[in-house]
Amino acid sequence: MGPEFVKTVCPYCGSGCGLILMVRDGKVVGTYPDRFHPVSRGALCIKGWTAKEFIHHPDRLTAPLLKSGGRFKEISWDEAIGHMNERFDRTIAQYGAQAVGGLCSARCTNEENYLFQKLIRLGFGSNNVDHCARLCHGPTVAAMGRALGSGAMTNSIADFDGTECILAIGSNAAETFPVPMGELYRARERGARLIVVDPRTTEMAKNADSHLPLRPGTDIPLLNGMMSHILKCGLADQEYIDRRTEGFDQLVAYLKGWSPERAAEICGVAPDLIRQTAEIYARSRSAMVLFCMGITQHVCGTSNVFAVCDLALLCGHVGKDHSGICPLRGQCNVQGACDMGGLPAVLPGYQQVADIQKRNRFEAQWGAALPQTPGQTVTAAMAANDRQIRSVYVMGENPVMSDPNRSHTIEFLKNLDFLVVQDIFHTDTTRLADLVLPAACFAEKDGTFTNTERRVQLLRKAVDPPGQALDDYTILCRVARARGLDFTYADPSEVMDEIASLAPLYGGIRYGRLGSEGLQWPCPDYDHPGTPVLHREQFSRGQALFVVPEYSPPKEMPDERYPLVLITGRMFCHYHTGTMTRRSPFLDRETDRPFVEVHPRDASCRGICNGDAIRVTTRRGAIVTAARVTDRVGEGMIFASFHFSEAPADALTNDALDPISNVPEFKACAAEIVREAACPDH
Amino acid sequence: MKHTDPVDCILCRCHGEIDGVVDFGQLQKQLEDDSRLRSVSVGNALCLDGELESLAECAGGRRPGKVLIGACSFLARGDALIAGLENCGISRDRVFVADIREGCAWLHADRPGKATRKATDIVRMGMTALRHREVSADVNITVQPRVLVIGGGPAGMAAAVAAGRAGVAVDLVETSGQLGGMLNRLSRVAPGDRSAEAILTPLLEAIQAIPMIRVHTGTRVSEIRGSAGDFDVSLASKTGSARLSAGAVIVATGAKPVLPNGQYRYGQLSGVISGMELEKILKVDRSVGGNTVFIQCADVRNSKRPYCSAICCPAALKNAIRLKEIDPGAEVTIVHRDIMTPGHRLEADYRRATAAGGCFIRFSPENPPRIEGDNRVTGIRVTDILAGRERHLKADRVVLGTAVEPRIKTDRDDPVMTAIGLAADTHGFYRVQPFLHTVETDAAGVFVCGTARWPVMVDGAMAQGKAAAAKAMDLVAHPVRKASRLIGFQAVRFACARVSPTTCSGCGNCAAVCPYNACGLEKTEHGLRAAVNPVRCMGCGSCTAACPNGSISLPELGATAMVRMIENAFTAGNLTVSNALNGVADRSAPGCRDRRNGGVVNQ
Amino acid sequence: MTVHSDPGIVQNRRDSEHGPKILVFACRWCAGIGADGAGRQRLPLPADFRVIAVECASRIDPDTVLKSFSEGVDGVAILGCHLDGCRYNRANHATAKRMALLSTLLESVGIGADRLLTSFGTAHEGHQFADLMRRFYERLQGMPQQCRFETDPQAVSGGGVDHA
Amino acid sequence: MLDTVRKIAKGLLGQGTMDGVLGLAVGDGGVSPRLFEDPGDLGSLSLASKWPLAKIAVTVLGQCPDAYRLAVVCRGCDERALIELGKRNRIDTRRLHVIGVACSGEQAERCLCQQPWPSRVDAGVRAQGADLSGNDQVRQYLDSDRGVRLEKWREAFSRCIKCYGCRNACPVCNCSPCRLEDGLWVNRGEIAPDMFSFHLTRAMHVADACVACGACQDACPVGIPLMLLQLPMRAELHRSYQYEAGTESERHSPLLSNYIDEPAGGISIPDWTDSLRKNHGS
Repeated sequence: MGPEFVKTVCPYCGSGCGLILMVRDGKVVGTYPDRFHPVSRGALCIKGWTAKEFIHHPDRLTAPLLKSGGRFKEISWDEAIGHMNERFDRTIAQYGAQAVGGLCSARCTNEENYLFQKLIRLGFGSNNVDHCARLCHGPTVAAMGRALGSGAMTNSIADFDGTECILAIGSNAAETFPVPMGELYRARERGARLIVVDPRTTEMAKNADSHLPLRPGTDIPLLNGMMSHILKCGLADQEYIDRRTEGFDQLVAYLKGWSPERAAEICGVAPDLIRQTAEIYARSRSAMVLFCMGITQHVCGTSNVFAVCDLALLCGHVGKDHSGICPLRGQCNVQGACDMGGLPAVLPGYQQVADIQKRNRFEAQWGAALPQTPGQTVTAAMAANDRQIRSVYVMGENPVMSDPNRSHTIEFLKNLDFLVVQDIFHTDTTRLADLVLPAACFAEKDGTFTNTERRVQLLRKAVDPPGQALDDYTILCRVARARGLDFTYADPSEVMDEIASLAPLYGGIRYGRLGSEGLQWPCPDYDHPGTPVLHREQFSRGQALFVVPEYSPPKEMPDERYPLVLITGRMFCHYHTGTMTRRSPFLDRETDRPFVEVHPRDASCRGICNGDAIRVTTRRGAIVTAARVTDRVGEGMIFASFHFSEAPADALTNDALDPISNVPEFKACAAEIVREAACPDH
Repeated sequence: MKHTDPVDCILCRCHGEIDGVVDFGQLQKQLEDDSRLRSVSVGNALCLDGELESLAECAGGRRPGKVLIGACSFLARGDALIAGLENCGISRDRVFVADIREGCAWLHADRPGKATRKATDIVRMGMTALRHREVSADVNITVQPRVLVIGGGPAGMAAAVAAGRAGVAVDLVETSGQLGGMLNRLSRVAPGDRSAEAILTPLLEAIQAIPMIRVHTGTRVSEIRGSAGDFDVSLASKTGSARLSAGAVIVATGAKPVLPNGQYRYGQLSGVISGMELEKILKVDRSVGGNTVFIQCADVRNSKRPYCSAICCPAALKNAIRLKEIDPGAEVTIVHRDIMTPGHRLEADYRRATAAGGCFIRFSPENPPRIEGDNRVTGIRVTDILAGRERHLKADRVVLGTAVEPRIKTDRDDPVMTAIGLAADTHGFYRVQPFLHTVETDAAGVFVCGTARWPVMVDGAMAQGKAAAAKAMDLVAHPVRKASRLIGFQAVRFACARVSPTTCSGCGNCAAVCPYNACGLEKTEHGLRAAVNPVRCMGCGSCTAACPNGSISLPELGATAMVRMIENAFTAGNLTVSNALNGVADRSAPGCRDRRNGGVVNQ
Repeated sequence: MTVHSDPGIVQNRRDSEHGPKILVFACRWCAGIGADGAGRQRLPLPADFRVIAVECASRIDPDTVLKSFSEGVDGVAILGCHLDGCRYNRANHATAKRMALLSTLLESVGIGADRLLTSFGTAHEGHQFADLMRRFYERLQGMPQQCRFETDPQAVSGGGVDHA
Repeated sequence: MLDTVRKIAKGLLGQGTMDGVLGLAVGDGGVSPRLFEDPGDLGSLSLASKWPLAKIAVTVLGQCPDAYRLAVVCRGCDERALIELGKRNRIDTRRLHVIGVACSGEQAERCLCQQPWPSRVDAGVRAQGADLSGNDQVRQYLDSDRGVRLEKWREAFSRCIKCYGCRNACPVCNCSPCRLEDGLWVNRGEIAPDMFSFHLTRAMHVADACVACGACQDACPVGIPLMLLQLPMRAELHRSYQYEAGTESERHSPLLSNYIDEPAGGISIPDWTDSLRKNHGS
């Protein structure tokens, strides 16, 4: 008769905080933090506390919708699945399996992402599977995979507390990774030094011991400057380098041409500040490097990550307690989606598609042949826009809002023969779809999320999805069975057993063992306790590799027509494309209007006051938004968040890609602002 | 009234008094830059008739907006300016007088630069207060044409007679069996030597003669509900209970004489009696002989009762004269700390007492007189300050001049009176409005007179009774009254609190803190919610301060108006607010409040 | 009697330097009359205080005082009637208690309780009000100033913006 | 200690005197609050370390039918919080039954709690209250001189990420809407909210209702010592009016009454009428 309490994981960022939902008569009526959770320890951020607000929102999709004559009409599930399979078969027949593509989601569970890529590879015979890691930590997977052997975070979040130095490059953790920020502050309370490298004076920069405000896109020169100084002063951990790394000589040769002075010219940070930072980092007994989109979302994103790895390896700060390289994953299960093989070139467990033995194991287990050649990445396909891909199955993604060069994305999706989108709300992408399938949100399904510190945690179903909506696991199984595939699982835990049998990293992970604290992969067998710190004795690839980071400036530098550098990113009370947070009344009330941060000098010479409406234009498009005059951004720089569809930042961003990982350059493009109208007088 | 209504600003030079210090050019420029003011005009002396009205006409000629006047203070001419505008059709709620003379020009004559900046800020704060001002709800009360008088002493009877003669129906309630109160227990009434009956009988006859007065003796007021204009009174007596309604309540419950227990061996020695016992003896037994010593200020004017009872000295003089008349040979002495005999008639009593042979000895409270005698009083020993030596007096009888104390000590002891919002002062006497409002109390429609208000002689009590009657008739005379005009000390009540039931969580803070019991909790469909009695509310704002989320507010000065005034307080002069103490993010929030650009603020 | 001030003489140090900013919440009955009286008696006072008139000191809640401090004010003065002379039947007692508690909080956080002046019944007349303001002004003079007047408006040419 | 509580709970549910018992339960997902309604599954009842249940009890009672009677496994601060909520008509204390559990000594030390036991202790033994003198956070944040204190507090508040966790976790803080989120008092859309209008305002709102349970400090992700904001004010309330939040259910907060009618026997009007004369220390 009274309410129940269900323990689950927060659906927003990669911290994976523990959440307790209070449920009464099939409705979530309360949210409480899980006091004994290993990461969140009884705390939540503003989004975590209000995670329940969008669950029962009236806008939820409740029935499959088929577009005919430009209008959606409700159809039954069988009709929808039948129609979907028929349209995909027609595309395969006409253009071959390679014409089918799929976008899985970093907000769906591991099991759902696994089944999705299995359906695309087995059901449609195409490797064109991708997801929004392509827009964020693609370079990390590529670079750290090659340098260290694994693209994941080397230590745990709790490891920050006790380290001596924290170097945060290109990360606004105070706003985008709020709860683990407490660990950093606890470390500082104990005397650790917090150094923040960020063009903007973010909250974290204000509370840091030293802040290096570099010009956008000039991370490699700065890191090279630091590394050259460390080598010159002989602060490198030579014993560690000899014992555990290779390729050190090419790096030394490359760094000869670099110095703090040269770095200062390019990145605009004072040379002695570079020297001081390098010394602090090298001299401290333990140090953690954490980075995020500021490093990866550049044309030289992969090289940026190589530079970070080289710096850490140079000083021996990898594979030890309180020392490691920590890419902060932005979404609740982007780590899991990558682990589950949601990438065109990789099968579950980062086993290469091109590797015949690995592929044979999967074919033996799945009982059918798999496509040999790696698929196309979503950004490359959209950039090419050569109609190679004809029909796309999108699960839980909103590329129109998240992918760069919005008009280009819309044109690509419009040219498709068939587009089916599976989501919990209508978004800009579902409006372009031919078929829309209603899915279930985090509180309406069982499954597992993997957070940024590789901890696989259990979600528990609290309430039923609204109307005829089904959770993605059930939808995928019904679509697959309709295609004659053997997707018979009693419940998601059996899917995890299959994953464990195929991916060695998840070898020992069973629902029974996840309990309250989850397990950190790699967990090779049943009684393995999980691995808090990677690369302790040996790197996954044996010896760590020094890779020379080639520096290439942002594709689009400021010029007289577009004199300002536009940076895009997130703010503390909204999440990605705003599908969930803008439908949570509390968060929408916190910030309900888009804004662009402008430096006072840039604003004054254009006669812009705080709050005025301004038009931001780039070579790709223009938006009208409100100006927030503040010195959080440096001069000659503006910052826009991309949560607001009424002023979509992705209409401005540059779709130039990083050559290796195809991640677009969100963090730097040239723009201009013009005063539109005075601030509304209220 | 919305905050987007246009605002016209009218500044007054006051013939150089203001613009001698404040630079009107700069002031006008700053105000004209502000987009929230429709027009800014300057007059020489707005209080001279015609000038303000003409300026208001041409400014408000288009759609009638609000008028912001930058001139002198409210107490100086501000009120007159508002009244002037009210005559030509602009209601009080649409006008705000910002004081830039007493509050700025005259205070800072030697700092013209800062005075100008301060004047700009004062006008701007006035503008935000005016923009965000709303109008409180006002209710009309149907007034019951009846007056209830509680207490049948001289004050109550005088009030009843005065009201009854004016044609108002009166209910006179007396707990004891008969009217007259203290008069029944006095032989003679000071000043002069009129007998108590001489005062009492005409009053009783007058009450008999007026049919409008209904007397209820032996009756107690058990409960009073409702508020000014419509009190619902329930009476209780031995014969049963009754209910009646009344438009106004006059409290004349008097006070009770103090029994000086523990003072001067009262209660141990026979012969040591209190003043009231002497009255009883004189009333009955004409032949009272023997030496008598009056000791004044018994158990009063000390830390427990730090006030003078004003009755004991005149009574002592009157009785001393009486004793001398009965037995001229007796020695009558008045031992006192001071003799309080204000006015010519009491002074005459004093002279008659000395003429009759009574002698006066002054003692200091540090060593009071000591009574001698084992079971019957024989004499007293007192150190006479004036003579500087101790004197020994023979006495057959010692009369203690005792004080009068209130019937109740604190509010909580008297639920009937607290329910209607009547409060007691620190000594327990009912509290009247300070400053010139002798008989009005904090509760609208409730008046107090006689010793219930403060110890007073009989003639004073009767005078206060008539005053209370006059005030009560003023309220009861109109069949319908506006709740906002019930307050004694203000022409119009400042505001009446307003509750927004959707945001109120029913915590009861406002009900607990309201000084007038005007705010209470009532059951609604979504639980307990606060509710305001629009008649009792005086607009002080205690409830708004106690309410944690501002569900109850004063519309005339709401939370938005207060915050906007604070924000506009120091805007002129290009203030940057990334301040040392606060030290947090500077004021570049997404809202439109940025004071960097020449102080243009948008609220 | 009109006061014609010769700009040359008067425009001295007192006019340009920026004293601590004080926000005064004056109850309209006692302190309001005191402030008005100070004006009538032309008592010279520093010009860095602003008066907000309220009906009774009981209208002021801690949120209002704290909002004043958050807007960069150096000192807040709450001037009400004598604790047993409040026109609204001892409404100012609740304010006296709340502000005593608030000053404890301000002291424990390090802002300093003497930044909050509560005076009940000591600002009835002009000279009392002026004396109180001067004493509060001196007390704040010795403490770090909350915020800075960046530049005088006259000095800033055109619409140029200063910056923190 | 655990089986005595289980026995009491079984008795209450068995005889039907209570419709539900709110306590902590050990499940496959670790410890979490649970509403036990049939005596059978009391096996999973647990007394893991402190989990403030008062705020959860309010929401549970709000969700249950009016006649629902709830027993709550209460530590000292839970019971005091429920009494304070009863005073503010948030909860009908007649429908509540307290199963008293005393906290251990080091739990009291962690929470800086002076009275780590409820009025009626059914299980556990009364431990000695924490002495604040030793605590170094108290020394830094409260006892150092004014400049150092200000620096420490301002640095702590500048870490705030405005998660509203302190307000959401506080049992006696449940206005809806709340003044901190209406955009008038606190700027919207920026973090590290302003110290005065957010943190000190919240502290003042609960000053006379705070039962020192430490839920706010535990819920703060960036570790701001919020308990130390309340301790000086609780001490002041105790010193001036002998008032302790959550101990006497009939006595309302002294801030709501005037000096004369103060329920604790009336206190004379303070002699200071002008705070400038009062000495505030350095």
